[in-house]
Amino acid sequence: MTLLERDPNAPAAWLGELPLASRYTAGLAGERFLRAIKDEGRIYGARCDRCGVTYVPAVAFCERCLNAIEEWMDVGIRGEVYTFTLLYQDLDGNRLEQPELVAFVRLGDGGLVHRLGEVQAGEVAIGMPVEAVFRPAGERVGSILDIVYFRPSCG
Amino acid sequence: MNERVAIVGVGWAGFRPTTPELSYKELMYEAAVRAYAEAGVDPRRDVQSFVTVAEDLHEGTSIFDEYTPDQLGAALKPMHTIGGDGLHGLATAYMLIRTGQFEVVAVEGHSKASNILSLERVTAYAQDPLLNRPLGLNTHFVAGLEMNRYLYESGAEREQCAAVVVKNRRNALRNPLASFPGDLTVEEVLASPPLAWPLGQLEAARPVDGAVVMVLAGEGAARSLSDRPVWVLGVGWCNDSAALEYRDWAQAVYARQAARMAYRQAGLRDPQAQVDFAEVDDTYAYKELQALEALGLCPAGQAGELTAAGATVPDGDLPVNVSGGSLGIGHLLDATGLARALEAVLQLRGQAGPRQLEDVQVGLVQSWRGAPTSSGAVIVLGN
Amino acid sequence: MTAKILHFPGVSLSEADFEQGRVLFNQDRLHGDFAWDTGIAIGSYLAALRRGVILGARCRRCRRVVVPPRVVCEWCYRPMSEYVPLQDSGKVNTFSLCYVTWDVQRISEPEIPAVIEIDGASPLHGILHRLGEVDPQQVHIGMRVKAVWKPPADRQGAITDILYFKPVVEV
Amino acid sequence: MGMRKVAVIGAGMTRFVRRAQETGKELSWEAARMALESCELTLDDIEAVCMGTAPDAFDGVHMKAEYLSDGAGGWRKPYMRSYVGGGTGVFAPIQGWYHVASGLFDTCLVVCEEKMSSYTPHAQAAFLTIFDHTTERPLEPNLLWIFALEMNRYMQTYGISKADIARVSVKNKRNAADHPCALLGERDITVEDVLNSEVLAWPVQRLDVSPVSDGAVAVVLAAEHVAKRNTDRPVWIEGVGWCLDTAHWTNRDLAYPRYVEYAARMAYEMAGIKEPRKEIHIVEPYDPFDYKELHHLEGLLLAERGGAPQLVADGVTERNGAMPVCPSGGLLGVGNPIAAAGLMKIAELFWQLRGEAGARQVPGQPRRGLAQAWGDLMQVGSVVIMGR
Repeated sequence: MTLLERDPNAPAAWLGELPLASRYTAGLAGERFLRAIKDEGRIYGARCDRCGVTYVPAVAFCERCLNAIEEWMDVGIRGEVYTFTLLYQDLDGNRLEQPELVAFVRLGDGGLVHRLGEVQAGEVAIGMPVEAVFRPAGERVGSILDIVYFRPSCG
Repeated sequence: MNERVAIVGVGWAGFRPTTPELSYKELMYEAAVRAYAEAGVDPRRDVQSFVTVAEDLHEGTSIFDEYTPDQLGAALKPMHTIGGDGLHGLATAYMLIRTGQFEVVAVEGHSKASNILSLERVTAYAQDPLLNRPLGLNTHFVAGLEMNRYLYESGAEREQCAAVVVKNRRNALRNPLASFPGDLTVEEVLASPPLAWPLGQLEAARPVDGAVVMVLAGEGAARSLSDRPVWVLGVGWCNDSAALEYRDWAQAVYARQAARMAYRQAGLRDPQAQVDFAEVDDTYAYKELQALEALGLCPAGQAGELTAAGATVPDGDLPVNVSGGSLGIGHLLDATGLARALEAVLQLRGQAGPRQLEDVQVGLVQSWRGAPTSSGAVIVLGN
Repeated sequence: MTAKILHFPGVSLSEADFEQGRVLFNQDRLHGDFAWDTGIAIGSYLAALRRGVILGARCRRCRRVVVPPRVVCEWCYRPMSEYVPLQDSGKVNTFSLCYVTWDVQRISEPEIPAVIEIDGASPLHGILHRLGEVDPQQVHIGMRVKAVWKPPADRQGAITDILYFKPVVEV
Repeated sequence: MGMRKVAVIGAGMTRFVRRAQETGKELSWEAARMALESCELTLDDIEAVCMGTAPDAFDGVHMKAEYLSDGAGGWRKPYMRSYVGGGTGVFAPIQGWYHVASGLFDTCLVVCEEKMSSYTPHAQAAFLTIFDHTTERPLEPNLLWIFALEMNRYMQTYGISKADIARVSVKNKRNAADHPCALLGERDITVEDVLNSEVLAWPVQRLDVSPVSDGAVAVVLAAEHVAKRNTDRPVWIEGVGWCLDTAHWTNRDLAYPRYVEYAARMAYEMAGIKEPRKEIHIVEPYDPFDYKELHHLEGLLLAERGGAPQLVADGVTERNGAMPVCPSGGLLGVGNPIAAAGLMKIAELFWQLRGEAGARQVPGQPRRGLAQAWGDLMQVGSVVIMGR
């Protein structure tokens, strides 16, 4: 479609990058939510009474009505496997020798995406009760990784 | 105000795993020249507004909209970019024309996926930076979680998802724009290595390069520009919860809501009976089943069985992804919805060659923004 | 309404809040690696740079020579007619004396970015580059400059095959 | 049938700060909620949501509009993001306008957010990636380069001095002292302060530049019948215009923003404005750098080419002058969280035209205002005209 032609000596591609280095604040709700994990080993939810939804992780606002949420509650560290997967690829698209067992654990009307541990993939089922395993208190930094994984709980 | 809007020209370029001979601008140009020639318009004179759909991190350029105008003939004209799928772009053109301020609008979408060396890392940067990204997981995990819950709630089976792959890649055999045609069996698909169990490697669409341009016009202009305008009967788009933690894992709520909006405009009360064919999201095989249910094209929980029984093959009751879909054509990133709409336009005009469906009047097109999002768009097209 | 609103939201943090651990945060990096296809026009531009030539293109309809080359004219939308090798000299259209690098480091000797109208291209048609071998205080709009190239063996087919443009000493 | 009329009926904004604790979602929510409360609507009353936010690099999230959607009120609603670089903040309400003017929706919430502080070590470095990846980025350009190059060309072409330009910065930073959300309001700043500030990229000095900021702004748009039911004082969107010039910015004259003129002409025509200098009573042009305000007044046909500095020198553009320009304090004073800064100008016109701008109120009951933003590689003009 063009009148111009490509120079046969043209370099095929120009290599470069889009460099991004980011620092994310935990935010109004995240600050409190992650501090509770770090300092208390507790998982907090927040309830919008108008919409009747208990958000876990706790949030500053209700996405359904945009009202501010003031009512925070400890939802415990036990939930159930709502769905799970066995992931065979890493972030570069390479095949993982050891697949990762990842679940969405239901807590309140929300939950947490996290790894499962102390369990074989074949033993996991939707609905299975699990509990959060925390890092030792002194090693926690206020991150979602302060929870090492969820493991089967006896109920 | 223009009540009715039609697609009066379509053009494409690429549709291959790599397109090393063309820069992204030249790929866009090739698609645009085809579309303008087909519509019989000079973009400098006749096209009054332009829309591109693009995401910065797919381009490797911040505020990528900078680089959109020249190759589309849009310099010094009203042009803007939508951070969305090609169907969001079509919906935008539809709105622009309906205001009455514009008669002719062009929409462009493209993929240079082959130029993104770290596509999986880029995609992972769409995960929540505090809650999800620290886990360091390839974003396919979202599809694995979704598929597992979808199978659990709907009763669909892995074999039925594999049947989607078999169908779409067979359909691709009759589409020269498809990069991944194939004649596979359900057993072969099921035997492919797992990607995010229960999701298998062959159940995930692979990215390709390509560009699509469409020219839309209000009713008056459409009738003078085209003998076969394809009418936009309805558009809809929707976001479910942004957070993985609060969304519906089993159902494509965004597709259901978007379809309701589009059906209302199109006056479709019984889409199952009124839609002749559909081009829907099959980024992952299970998504096609999930979409058919969300779109009301089959009763909840029955998409799998119907697919396995052949209801969605080209000569079935409701042909789905006759083009080959993303599994057969390849996934065109932000241009994916436009690629599906392209098939619908060709089918409605009777220009789909060896895969032409008989007597089709209404086509449905639906698209998803991809993992980890829960958003998408729907457009209903008709003769 | 602003007159009635007493409290506006927005919590302002200081750098010390981060350094001293008063707020929680997460850091991340993206290595977005790309291999952008150079294609017809820019591929040919880069190949020409390797040969020590600045390449332009002509639009016959608009009677215009542009740089860098492109396959279509953005004003008349006709395909560009032909490539045109340009001079490696030109004049400064505009310039700056910049004391800050791209990653916001302060420097004492300024970088001198300039738009240089290339000889052989149409008026006002130039490229972005840097000036060198010049007293910053002597740089002015309209100044004649010429490209200083890397040695042929070091050229890669890149805009940086030109090290910078330097003033042409008028004789 | 004529075009559907669209009004602004509510507005809200966060403070513009250097580093916000809120996440981008939370900033969006704060602004959106305030906008809804200002017109006593709930999210249930909103039929569609538009998001304006500029490069993903700032917030550090790919497809960032998807991420921000819940904060903006997009939950299970038609929600779409547009961008035209720095022009986004005035484009997003245009996007909202066509949502409503199309007849598809009667109400639309428009939210603009930017959290620039997420980019480390400094948000300015993100601008490297707005340049062409092959022909320009290898030269390691920064954002200051293009502003400095354009400013120098503008000064040279019309013989404008640095002092002429510095007056804009002084005016806007003083105006911003009356804005409760401002980051850099300074009542006592002088032209000498600007001229003596650190040279960044000559001719650009520290106080010629607006500050990198975090913030969000939201407005509520409504169709005529909804607007009239909701309020006695809707502010109508009378005209919109936008224009994108060629990406080949080194192939055109940088002394004059033709793309702004084209966008303005589109908006004037729609608004039926024949003599903009008489018919526009308040102007909120884009002022990320002080010379840009002058440049834009000329492109908007509100000053002769090269003539804007004289208007400033004569006091015409003061808050109590004949044509107040940036009574809000602009980006130079209030702050520049890119997209949010543009929508701040729309919010300012809304408050000014309703007589609700408090200490910033322009005297004389202004009837009509114009907001404009600019962006990309000195390439985009977006214009909205609003009137009572």
